[in-house]
Amino acid sequence: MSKGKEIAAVTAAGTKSKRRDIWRRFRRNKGAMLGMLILIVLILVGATVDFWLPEDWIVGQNLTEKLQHPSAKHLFGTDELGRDLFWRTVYGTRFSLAIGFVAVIISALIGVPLGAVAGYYGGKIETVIMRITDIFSAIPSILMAIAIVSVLGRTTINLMLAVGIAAVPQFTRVTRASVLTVKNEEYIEAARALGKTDPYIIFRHILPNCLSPIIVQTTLRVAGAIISASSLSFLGIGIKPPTPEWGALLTAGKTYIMGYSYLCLFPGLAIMITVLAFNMVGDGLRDALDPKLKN
Amino acid sequence: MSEYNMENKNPAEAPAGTDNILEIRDLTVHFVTEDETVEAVNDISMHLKKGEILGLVGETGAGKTTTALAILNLVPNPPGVIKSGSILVDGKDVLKMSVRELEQTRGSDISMIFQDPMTSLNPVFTVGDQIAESVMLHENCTKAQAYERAEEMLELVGIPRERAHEYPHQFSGGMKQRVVIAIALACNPKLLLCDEPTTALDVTIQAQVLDLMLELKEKLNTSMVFITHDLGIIAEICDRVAVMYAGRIIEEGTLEDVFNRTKHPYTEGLFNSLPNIEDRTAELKPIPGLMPDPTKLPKGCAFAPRCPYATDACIDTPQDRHRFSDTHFVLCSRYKEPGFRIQREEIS
Amino acid sequence: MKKRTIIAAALALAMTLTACGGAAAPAAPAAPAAAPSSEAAAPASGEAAAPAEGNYVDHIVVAIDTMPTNFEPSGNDAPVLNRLVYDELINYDKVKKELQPALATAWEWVSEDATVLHLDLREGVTFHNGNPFTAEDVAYSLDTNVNANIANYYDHCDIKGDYSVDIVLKSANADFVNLLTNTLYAGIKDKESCEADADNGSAIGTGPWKLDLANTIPGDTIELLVNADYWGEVPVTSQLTLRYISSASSRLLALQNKEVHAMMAVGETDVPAVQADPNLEFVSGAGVGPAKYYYLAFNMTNGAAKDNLYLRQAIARAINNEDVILAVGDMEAEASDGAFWGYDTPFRASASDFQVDLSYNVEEAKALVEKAKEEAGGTLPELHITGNTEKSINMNHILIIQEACRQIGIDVVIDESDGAGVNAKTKFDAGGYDMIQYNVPLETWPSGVNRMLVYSTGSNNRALFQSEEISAMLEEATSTSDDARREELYKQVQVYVHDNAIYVPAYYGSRNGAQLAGVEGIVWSNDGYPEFTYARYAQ
Amino acid sequence: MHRYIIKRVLMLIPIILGVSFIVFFMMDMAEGNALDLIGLEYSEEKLAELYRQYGYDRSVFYRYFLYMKNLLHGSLGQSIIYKKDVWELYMQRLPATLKLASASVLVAVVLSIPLGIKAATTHGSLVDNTSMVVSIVGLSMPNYWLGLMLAVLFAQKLHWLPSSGDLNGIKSLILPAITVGTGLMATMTRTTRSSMLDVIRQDYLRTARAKGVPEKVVINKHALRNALIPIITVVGTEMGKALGGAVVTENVFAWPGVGRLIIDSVNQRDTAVVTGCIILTAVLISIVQLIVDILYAFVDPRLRAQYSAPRKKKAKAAPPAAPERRAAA
Repeated sequence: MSKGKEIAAVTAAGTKSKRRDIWRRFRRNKGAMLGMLILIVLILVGATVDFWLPEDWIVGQNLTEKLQHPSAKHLFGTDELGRDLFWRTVYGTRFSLAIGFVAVIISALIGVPLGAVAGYYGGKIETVIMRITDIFSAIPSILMAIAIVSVLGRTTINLMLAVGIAAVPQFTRVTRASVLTVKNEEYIEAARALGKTDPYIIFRHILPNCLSPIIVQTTLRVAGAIISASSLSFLGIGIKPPTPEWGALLTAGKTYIMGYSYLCLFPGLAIMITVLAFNMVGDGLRDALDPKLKN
Repeated sequence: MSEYNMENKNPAEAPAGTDNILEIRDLTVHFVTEDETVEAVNDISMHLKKGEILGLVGETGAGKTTTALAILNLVPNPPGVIKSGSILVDGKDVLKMSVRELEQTRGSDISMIFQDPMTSLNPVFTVGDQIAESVMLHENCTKAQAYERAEEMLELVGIPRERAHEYPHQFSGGMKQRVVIAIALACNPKLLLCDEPTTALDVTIQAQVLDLMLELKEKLNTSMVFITHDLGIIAEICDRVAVMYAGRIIEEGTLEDVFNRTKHPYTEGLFNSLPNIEDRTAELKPIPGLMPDPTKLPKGCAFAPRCPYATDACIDTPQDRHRFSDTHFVLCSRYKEPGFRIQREEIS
Repeated sequence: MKKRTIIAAALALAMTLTACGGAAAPAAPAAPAAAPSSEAAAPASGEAAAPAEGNYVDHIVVAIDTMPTNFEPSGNDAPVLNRLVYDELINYDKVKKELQPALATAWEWVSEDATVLHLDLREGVTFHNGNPFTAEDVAYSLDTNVNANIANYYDHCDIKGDYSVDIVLKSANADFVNLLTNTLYAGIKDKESCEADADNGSAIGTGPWKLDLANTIPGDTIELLVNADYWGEVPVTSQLTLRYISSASSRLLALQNKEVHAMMAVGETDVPAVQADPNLEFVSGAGVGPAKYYYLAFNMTNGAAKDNLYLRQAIARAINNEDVILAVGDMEAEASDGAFWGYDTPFRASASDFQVDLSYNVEEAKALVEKAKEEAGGTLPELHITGNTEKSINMNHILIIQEACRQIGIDVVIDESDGAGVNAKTKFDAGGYDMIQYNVPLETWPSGVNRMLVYSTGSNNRALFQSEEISAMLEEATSTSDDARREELYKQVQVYVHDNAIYVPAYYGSRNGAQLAGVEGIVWSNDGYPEFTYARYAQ
Repeated sequence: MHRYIIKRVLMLIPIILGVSFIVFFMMDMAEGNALDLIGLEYSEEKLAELYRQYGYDRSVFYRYFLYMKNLLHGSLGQSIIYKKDVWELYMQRLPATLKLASASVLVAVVLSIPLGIKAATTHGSLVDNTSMVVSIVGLSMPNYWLGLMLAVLFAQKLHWLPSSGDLNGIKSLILPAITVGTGLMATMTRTTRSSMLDVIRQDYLRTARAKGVPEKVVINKHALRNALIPIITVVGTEMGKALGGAVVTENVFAWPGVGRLIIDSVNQRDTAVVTGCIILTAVLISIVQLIVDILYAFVDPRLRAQYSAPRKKKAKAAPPAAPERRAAA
């Protein structure tokens, strides 16, 4: 929210109506609104699930009820240790969302300043930063993440780091590109003429004005991060059991896919719906923030 | 199809003469989107004789370009919808043509020169190809012949023929507009629609391009609709003038009619807002206010809110057409009152 | 259950017999017959069998669960492949549980103790490249053998003639004859080709199948062509493909879809589906060959429970082995009775030998936890457990351990790892965990893997257990030829390991496979290394 | 143009150096090493000898030095696990990866570009909306999950297609190609559509129509040619990604490609294989990128002009980035 205030400070009058405009355009996009609704529900569930879901429902094993197909008692069926897949999937929301958000925050925190500096200063600094970015993006991101997790060990936070770091180049590129478009605007010249320091100009004037692509990128990247994290889990490099992260659920279910494909179906659907929601919101945001792009 | 039409239509006004290259009757074009309708062109009628140049004047958004596009039946749809009317070009209604006929008519019978030469040319094809394409489409000839013709056209508009192999980005703005003109004239069109062809150009280039167009028009005996908001250009080249405001033609007449015997308050406003070279101390008198929102046009005169002569009735009731001569009419209800005059003096 | 599968295996064997027209012995030629005659018999039987039995498909494809990466018989971790390409000196028949002559036709200890072993070698055997097999190749193969089980004992060979050799050991090992049978590391390779081609020379063996290196993709697909000059019975199938498919469900999918003719290791929960499918045949290896033993071990070098005997015992008593078996879904698994020893390995201790009762009892476990708390001075530490969690069977075992510990109030954190990670932790970084879940294929002779579990420098010593006393006992047990003394020593070690809850064994796993109905000749075994040599499929 | 290509090839050098450095050190920091893994049952003397041979008795810098020395001599080193030259290993896996990559890109291009064009030209129609919904769903599906579900349906239930491996020619290719292709198709449809939507509003199309150019030609010649740059960018990027080995898909379908080799080698800590394969992948991706850049020049004369003027700022030569993106997986 404070960033929002900064925009207001910089982009003279009419910001409020501009924001209302954005909201109006966003609201008109049915897909985006649906996505947002799903996200709100998911975030609410993810944020509160710790308080109302008894631990026993999630990790409590009941071997007499193992591998039961979906029924009224167990909506999504039970897994090989007799744990209810529905509640595990619900609880998994927390981890999957957290991984998505934290990973993206990590990549934004590293990538955006790097991109801003590269775009603002240009010259040698830019060359160095962009070459390093090139090198990092020459390594396929999933392999990058695998390597990072192998090095740092398999903890949730390392998984977030791995997924986050692998996505840094994208943020650097996007930020640099949009900084390049605003850096020669007159109000930047004016700020420079007023003797403002470079960091001040970058953070107060430039970044707030290229937020749109970064916000869009962030939303879409969360979706990407959730998929990446679950792919890592799928390859066996994911999160610590018995944590019911969706990718981990899916991986566990993969073993039983022949006879019990529901074990794969539901966590997969959960991932898909969440990612879909993020993608729809991302698309909606892009169209709303940058109406040129639509029609 | 408003009430006004029924009452005020004057069938004699646009005689279906054979010497009319263009005849527009009751044309209405709206842009319809989900939550609003832009009334871009509202029930206009006009005609153009062979060899004539009609100037179409008005502010941005008055509906000039839409009218021109409608003549080509090129109003983007959606959102554009031609609600009613007919457009006869050389006796054939373009609005009723099949796709095939339309494609044959466009570029050969009717051509158009667009406002911004910078964006009117396809950046990925050579200018020669772009001119030749038009020739290929409308004339029965080989590729080589078409290209030859394209080179000739380039020379005609004053560009060395060798440059036919170059791409648009290698040309300056004025040169590009010459290319656009070459494309438009490549197949000797009967009717040329010029949509502010010089607006985007430097003043010196403007003059060159205008001269070129006039010269070519003479050479090829083309009729022209010349859209501009520059009254100076109108005075220089046009035979007749139509003034548009909010999608309606509010005054139409010969050049003398409109310039020297101005009748409509809006036209008067346009002249008043020009600087006067003879009297540099004279104050510029811009028209107060802005064009009305085209999605919410009033029932009556759209100009009334800005009009110094307007009465309450002007706002509520549709305008009346008032005819001063065979060639000159205005759309203004105040002329119903005998003795109503606007301030601008007649220059004889 | 076990009985039934043995019968099945016997049946399979009988079928093999009929297939080769009774001319030669089943899995490997048993008769230490004179070389020329055997050479004459083998091709003859092959030719006689094929037309008689008629229509077997030329090409068999098998889905395997371990990745064959390289072609060095002593260092590639791929017994499945080795069994096809190489011959051992002596063959161990898993089904009959007896030693049979292979490249060596006869063997005997020629020294007082078990330090010099004399071998008579089979004559007339050629390698896939046509080179003759001689004592030079035996010496070379043993000299270059990288496996600790051989290299730690083997000193050198005294070549007595082309087909006669004495193997001299550094220290006595009564089990050495058994070690020479191991398909994991005792294959014989061609000296000449190895010296000529450092990369692929060791891909040349004397076995019934030749590697088709041109079409082989290491780590994915191994292509084999039948060795028509094989000294034993020549398989009727002419081409064999091993495909590495890591996930059990994908292997089954490939089998159901008839992309492969047989698969190793059916996923635990897929067993009923396979059994119900009329097109498929479920085959268990139970009873054939040594079983894998699944266990929990405490880190005795630097783990949090190393000094707290009660804590270890409490955890041991909290785990219900039946639960573990249920959770991993291994239907033919056999729960452990506490002894850490192969179930068909001699010198096995039994429940009556143990001094302490560590059987499943939650109440007792809770009482032990209280004692453990006292010992620890109030609170118990959080315990970290690791293991190769990439395999769900391990993961589920770990989850049961975690849950069992939770029941008695001990928090357990799972540190996921993979094969490489676990190896690094146990062998080279010494620890970084308090508990480890793992498994070990316990052999039928005691001086191999069994000993490595508690021997101080043993490769399988995941408990990182260091005791000079125990190591000395093991050394003595290995070198002595006195069986009574061996039994006494080995039992003492087992009792010590059990009573101190160093290793908490859970169950002997069963290994299985599945094949299309009509596939014959595969010897399925419990060590996870079925023999595909004579696999065939009637059209 | 030649100078440009030479410059691009030279730019590979820092990338190779950087990639090798990062990957090598990362692999080294991972728990365990390949020798420990294969050497579990090895005798201590043999293991010590191997440690010496591969430089594991010395620091990682020494090993990196050895590796780079080999690299300078044109060798990518020797795999510890496979006991084989890395180049040879890579070349054994490359055909499968190439096959999968080109099949999926081809399928995606053939289907998605016409669909994207149709969606853009009938903006707001049923076709447009449906294609957008389908492609956003396609974009949101984790592809390993899609692969699993396809395998269950087409191999297990229907027995139509093989579920794994690359032994049955074109049939083996279908499921993996669909799995990889679905995501690509979604991305490409969206890119084509939005790029066409941008172009479709351009004045020069109006010029073309005013010339009497038939609508089909206007779209397929005048508009498409201008919309191609972002489409080519995406095709290039996705082709590059696919060449790096569709790691996850290759795993699901036991496809003998480079991606699976790399991931297996990561698990086995086979540093030389991982480093070598990633270097080769980076080189391959750079080559694809170069081809894409050269294609730009063919498609757009404005960019052609920039390539031939090597002194111009590089930033300008960088073509407009594709507006679409995909999840990293």
